[in-house]
Amino acid sequence: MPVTTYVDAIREAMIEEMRRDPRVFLIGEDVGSYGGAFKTSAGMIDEFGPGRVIDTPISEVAIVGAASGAALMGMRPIAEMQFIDFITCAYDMLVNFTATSRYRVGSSCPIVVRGPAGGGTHGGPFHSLNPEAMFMNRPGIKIVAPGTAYDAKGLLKAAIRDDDPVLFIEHKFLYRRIKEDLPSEDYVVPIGKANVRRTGKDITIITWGAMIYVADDAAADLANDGVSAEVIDLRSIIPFDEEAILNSVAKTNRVIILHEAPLTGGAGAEFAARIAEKAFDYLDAPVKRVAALDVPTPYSPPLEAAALPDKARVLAAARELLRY
Amino acid sequence: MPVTTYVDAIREAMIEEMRRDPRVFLIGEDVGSYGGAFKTSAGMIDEFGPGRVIDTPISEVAIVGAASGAALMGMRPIAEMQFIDFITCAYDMLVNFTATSRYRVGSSCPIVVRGPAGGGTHGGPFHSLNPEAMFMNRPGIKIVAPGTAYDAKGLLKAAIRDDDPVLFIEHKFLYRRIKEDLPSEDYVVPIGKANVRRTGKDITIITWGAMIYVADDAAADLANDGVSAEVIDLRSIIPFDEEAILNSVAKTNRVIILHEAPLTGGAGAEFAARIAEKAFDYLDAPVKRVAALDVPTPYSPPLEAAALPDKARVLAAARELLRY
Amino acid sequence: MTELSLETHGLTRENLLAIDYFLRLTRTLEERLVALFRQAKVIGGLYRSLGQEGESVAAAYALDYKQGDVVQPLIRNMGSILVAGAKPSDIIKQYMAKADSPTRGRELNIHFGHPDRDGFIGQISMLGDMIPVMAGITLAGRMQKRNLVGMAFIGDGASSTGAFYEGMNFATVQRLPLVVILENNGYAYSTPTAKQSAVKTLADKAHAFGCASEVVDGNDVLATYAAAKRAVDRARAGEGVTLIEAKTFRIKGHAEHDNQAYVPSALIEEWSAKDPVVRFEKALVDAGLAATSDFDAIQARVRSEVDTATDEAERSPMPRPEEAALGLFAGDGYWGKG
Amino acid sequence: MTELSLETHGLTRENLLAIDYFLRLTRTLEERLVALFRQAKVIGGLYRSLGQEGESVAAAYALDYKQGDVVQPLIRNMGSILVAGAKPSDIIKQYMAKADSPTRGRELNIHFGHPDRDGFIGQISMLGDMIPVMAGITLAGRMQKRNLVGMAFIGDGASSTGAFYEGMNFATVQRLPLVVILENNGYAYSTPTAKQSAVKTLADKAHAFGCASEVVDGNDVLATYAAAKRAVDRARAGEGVTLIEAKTFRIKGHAEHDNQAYVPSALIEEWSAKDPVVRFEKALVDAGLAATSDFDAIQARVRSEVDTATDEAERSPMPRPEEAALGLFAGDGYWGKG
Ligand SMILES: Cc1ncc(C[n+]2csc(CCOP(=O)(O)OP(=O)(O)O)c2C)c(N)n1
Ligand SMILES: Cc1ncc(C[n+]2csc(CCOP(=O)(O)OP(=O)(O)O)c2C)c(N)n1
Ligand SMILES: [Mg+2]
Ligand SMILES: [Mg+2]
Repeated sequence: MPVTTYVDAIREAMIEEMRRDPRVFLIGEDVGSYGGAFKTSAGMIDEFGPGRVIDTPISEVAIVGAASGAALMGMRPIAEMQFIDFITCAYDMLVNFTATSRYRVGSSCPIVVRGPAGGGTHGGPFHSLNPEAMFMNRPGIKIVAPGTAYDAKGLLKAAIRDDDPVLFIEHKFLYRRIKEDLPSEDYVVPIGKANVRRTGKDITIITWGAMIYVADDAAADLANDGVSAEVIDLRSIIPFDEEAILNSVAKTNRVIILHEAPLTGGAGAEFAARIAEKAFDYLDAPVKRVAALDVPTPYSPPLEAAALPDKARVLAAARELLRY
Repeated sequence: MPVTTYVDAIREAMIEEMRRDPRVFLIGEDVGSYGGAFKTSAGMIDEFGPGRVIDTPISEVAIVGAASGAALMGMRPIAEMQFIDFITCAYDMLVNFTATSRYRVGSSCPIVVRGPAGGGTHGGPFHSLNPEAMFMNRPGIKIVAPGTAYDAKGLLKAAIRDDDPVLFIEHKFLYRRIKEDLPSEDYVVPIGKANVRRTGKDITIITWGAMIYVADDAAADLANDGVSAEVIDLRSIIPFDEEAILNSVAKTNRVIILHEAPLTGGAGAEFAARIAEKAFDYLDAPVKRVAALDVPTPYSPPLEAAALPDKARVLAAARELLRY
Repeated sequence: MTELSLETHGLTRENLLAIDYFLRLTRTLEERLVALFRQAKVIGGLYRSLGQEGESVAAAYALDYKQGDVVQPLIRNMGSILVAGAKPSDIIKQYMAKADSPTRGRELNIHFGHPDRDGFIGQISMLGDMIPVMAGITLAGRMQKRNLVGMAFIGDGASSTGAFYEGMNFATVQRLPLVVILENNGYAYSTPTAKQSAVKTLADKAHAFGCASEVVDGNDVLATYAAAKRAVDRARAGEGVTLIEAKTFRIKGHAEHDNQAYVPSALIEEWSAKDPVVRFEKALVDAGLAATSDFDAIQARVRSEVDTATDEAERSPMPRPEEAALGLFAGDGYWGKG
Repeated sequence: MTELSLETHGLTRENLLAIDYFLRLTRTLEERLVALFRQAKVIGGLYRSLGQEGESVAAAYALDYKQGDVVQPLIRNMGSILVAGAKPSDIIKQYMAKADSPTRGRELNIHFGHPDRDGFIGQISMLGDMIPVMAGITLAGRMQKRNLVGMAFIGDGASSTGAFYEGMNFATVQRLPLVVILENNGYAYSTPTAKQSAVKTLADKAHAFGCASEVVDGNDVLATYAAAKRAVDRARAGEGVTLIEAKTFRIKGHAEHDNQAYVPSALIEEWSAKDPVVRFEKALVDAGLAATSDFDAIQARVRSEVDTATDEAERSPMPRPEEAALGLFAGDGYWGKG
């Protein structure tokens, strides 16, 4: 089993799916001979040619729109955003056309939109976005956000094979920092299933994306204090694994939701609201969210670090809940 | 005191502000001699001329972008979306450029984006949007959603005078259905302040926009059953009146959040999450949300009615909480 | 106005009468919808194509639906999807929001159709968005080696959108088999074309992409057909995108509720005199290709078809409320497989 | 390549040496930033304008900042904001993300500047978006009767965006005083212009708007100045928008991390030989308008200014973490009043 980085896991998923299924193709800016701004598609044009690895003009509406049109015709397009921030430029197309196609007119529109997201790389306000919440209230698009190489590969395959549109959120901070032994055989990670990274009984930390490592670290610290924390990697945001969330809260009775996007209106609000409704009787303490400040991600490292959530804030929240 | 419709309240607010302040102008599609698709700006071009009531091409990015550029230069633009659904086409401009201008570079960018929102008029998937949640996780834009003619006028004036960008969500179902006696003198309704429409002690219904009338009706029915419901019209979504919410929950110990947008990822999730964190000790029952189904708004009246929340669902939720 | 050409561009008498049938079907069906609208049986708005039926029908007639060609109408191009095979009963059911309408009551008017199964695809309301989508449809056709051609309609107003621009640019640079009919009908809602764009001729927008272009009298059925056919042939031959500006006029307001007080009545009179159906039929008669009795027979057929369709639609039930929650994702099987 | 014109378009010797100063300042400052980047003192990416300094400086020199004119650079137009009055120390502080940089560490590189206070406005990353914003800035100028002119830079790649199109169309139909410099430097990241657009000449995009247009050799400083000046004069006279395509070349990769293996080295050699600074100075010398010693003096001044600016920037503190929460809305007063 070779050691695979998170970014290569994504590349391998695309390559294997394109080999398996002639309907799959990649479309985006600089994805061809350049192999993508992060080299996610390095070498793919050599194997599949410019007809299936399509370099486009700087036109996100055209990328998402053309992918959607092709999907209606039975293709399985993967549309790359050079940074996921630029999906805002095709927001209309994705939420209005693509996401509603099945519900409105019964037409399956299975595209995958993927691209580098997240902060911690001093990318500044326009290269650090965590986009999930922007799409949660516009029904019809699934949203996944893997934190491991294993999940990145398995979820991307699941997304490509899914009959509905999927927003695949890659965390660029993890691209080359995460390396794992991956199975050599084909596998998928089902969309909508959480992964319990660490079992515990005193408190639950629900998170996803790059924050799973912050949760791990916090859980390790808590363990040193004799507190047993459960860490749930949600992996899928829409649909999300409500059962896994509620089961864990029923067990630990205390819960922190941790995400990298700003607090207000973040995806964590939905999970907190579900818990407050459906696990009310199990709660021994308030539902806590740890998230970024309600600001665009600032560029300067001390500001960025202050804006994004970190272990210290998770620990502080945990201790508050445990004292409760 | 003349009786004023909700739509005329909006028109009057614009006219009075344009008389008061030469920096204020209106820009949008068909706002000029046609007076707007809903006649919201009827007659304004006659008073202010085409230099201050500007008809544009069908170009939402240009409308929001030009308004933003003018705002940076000290103007106070009001940008009309013919339907608020079309703000999705300028989503990038609004969340990336306009909303972040102050935080990123210290430049005040005070535009008002306004337009008809909401369902109940058989407008189908693209003319029924409740857009608030789409913007809540992208910091820098205030969001208001008046449900009365008084608030429509007072909040629009406050929005125009505000030094930051404001998304002003008008409910088109109310345009001509709501008529009120309005004060003849100038007034503003402060952004960020809720209005307690009805005081009660057994249960709180938090809502806004057209749903305030559904809440009123439900509260009246509950009163017949001897239940005293408090109805809070939030009016402002960002910033929102957390104090009013928490005070009410502290008093009633039971809370329903009612909104017209789909449930998942809706603005109600944020309010539920705040309550679950900050009013935990006061809650005698789960936090309930009543909202639209997680689907695009369907066109056919029976489907639309089933998708949108109504009094029956509010009452069912209330009774469930009261039995708790 | 030049006289209608008698050159029929390879169309047989049968073809010409078929075109006349679609023209009359369009007009009659719209008139029926107006009647239903006045009876409050049409839910939502009604948008007429009176005076523009010519270009909708003629352009769409240049496609080969057996070959898999796809037409994408806007609101005023009902005629084009009738040519592609849409059933009048389906259209009425859509307007009436019935349970057995193609979209089962979820979508309005002619927002329906699957490009592969039906040969046409309904628009979404966000103007301009269908151009990139049609680029993708034709891209898929090429990948699938189906040699199909796509035709998209777009209004003078909608041609101001960024989506139109991005889609045209992408399609042109990819040499996709796409024909775009830019309908210049003088107005976008209340906004005259001169406030929409400072170009003299909207066809000049083609220069921004480097695609082929043509200007045609959209009220001249045969000229419009010929221009569309040339463009379709070019597209099918791998020569890429053509932008055709069809000059026409919106005789009715933006929608039934709009009395179009902003349109000078002289303009309406001028263009009413150029009615494309009247002109087309006169040309056929003058050329000895058809007689009034042919049109009477067509009209009788059209009326009876529209009557039957109306009856069917009126009898259809409204959707059951329980269905509102279904069919968002594939998982619940609401739309069947695929 | 034609020889540089000796016609100086009304520029005095003083003006010409000022232009040379800005050219050398741009290049030297960028070289300093490369050094700081290698020392890991620049946070984030570094994007060079080597070989393109000519058009940035010359075009921006055609504006009148006292009149309130506003220039809007993209990443490769640092030269333009230096002309408008940006301080080298501010630029270095921006790159180093310092507390006393103009954006107090919130924004990167040349994303700063207030159109009214500074005469320039930094872009946001979403390409194309600044064109509608500049339309609004010039619209406000007109409303305020200030007779100011706006100048926006846009890349060949960015000219594929819908935002560019909507902004240009709106500005043209409104006859706004806007000059747009479309820098065709051969590539958008790795994508050559031919994959970006099928037009022969990007200036042809003007035909989609009906605005004036011109093509200029962007490596010819005086020709670029002249074209820009003509456009600025037209704009100031109320004659509306001009789109100027400046043909140039990106000598370095997209950013420091890009070795641009995709660019044929012959192209780099060809264009390196057309270095705009070398050509400009040679022309001045040939015309007897300046001597090498003038340039040496300018270079000495530039170096010392860049040294001083670097020292100042290096001494500046990083922002305090507590500030991250501040300044989103006016209410907290973080940015002072207004
Ligand atoms: C992006 C977008 N903005 C605004 C609208 C509202 N709208 C619907 S139709 C219309 C006018 C369309 O004019 P045109 O494209 O010329 O088509 P016509 O109605 O003349 O056939 C407008 C502004 C819309 N549908 N989409
Ligand atoms: C809307 C958008 N999409 C993608 C990007 C990512 N991106 C940054 S620079 C660049 C290439 C720009 O090329 P061009 O406009 O020609 O400018 P140049 O770099 O050549 O100066 C791309 C694709 C972006 N910034 N904005
Ligand atoms: Mg029109
Ligand atoms: Mg370039």
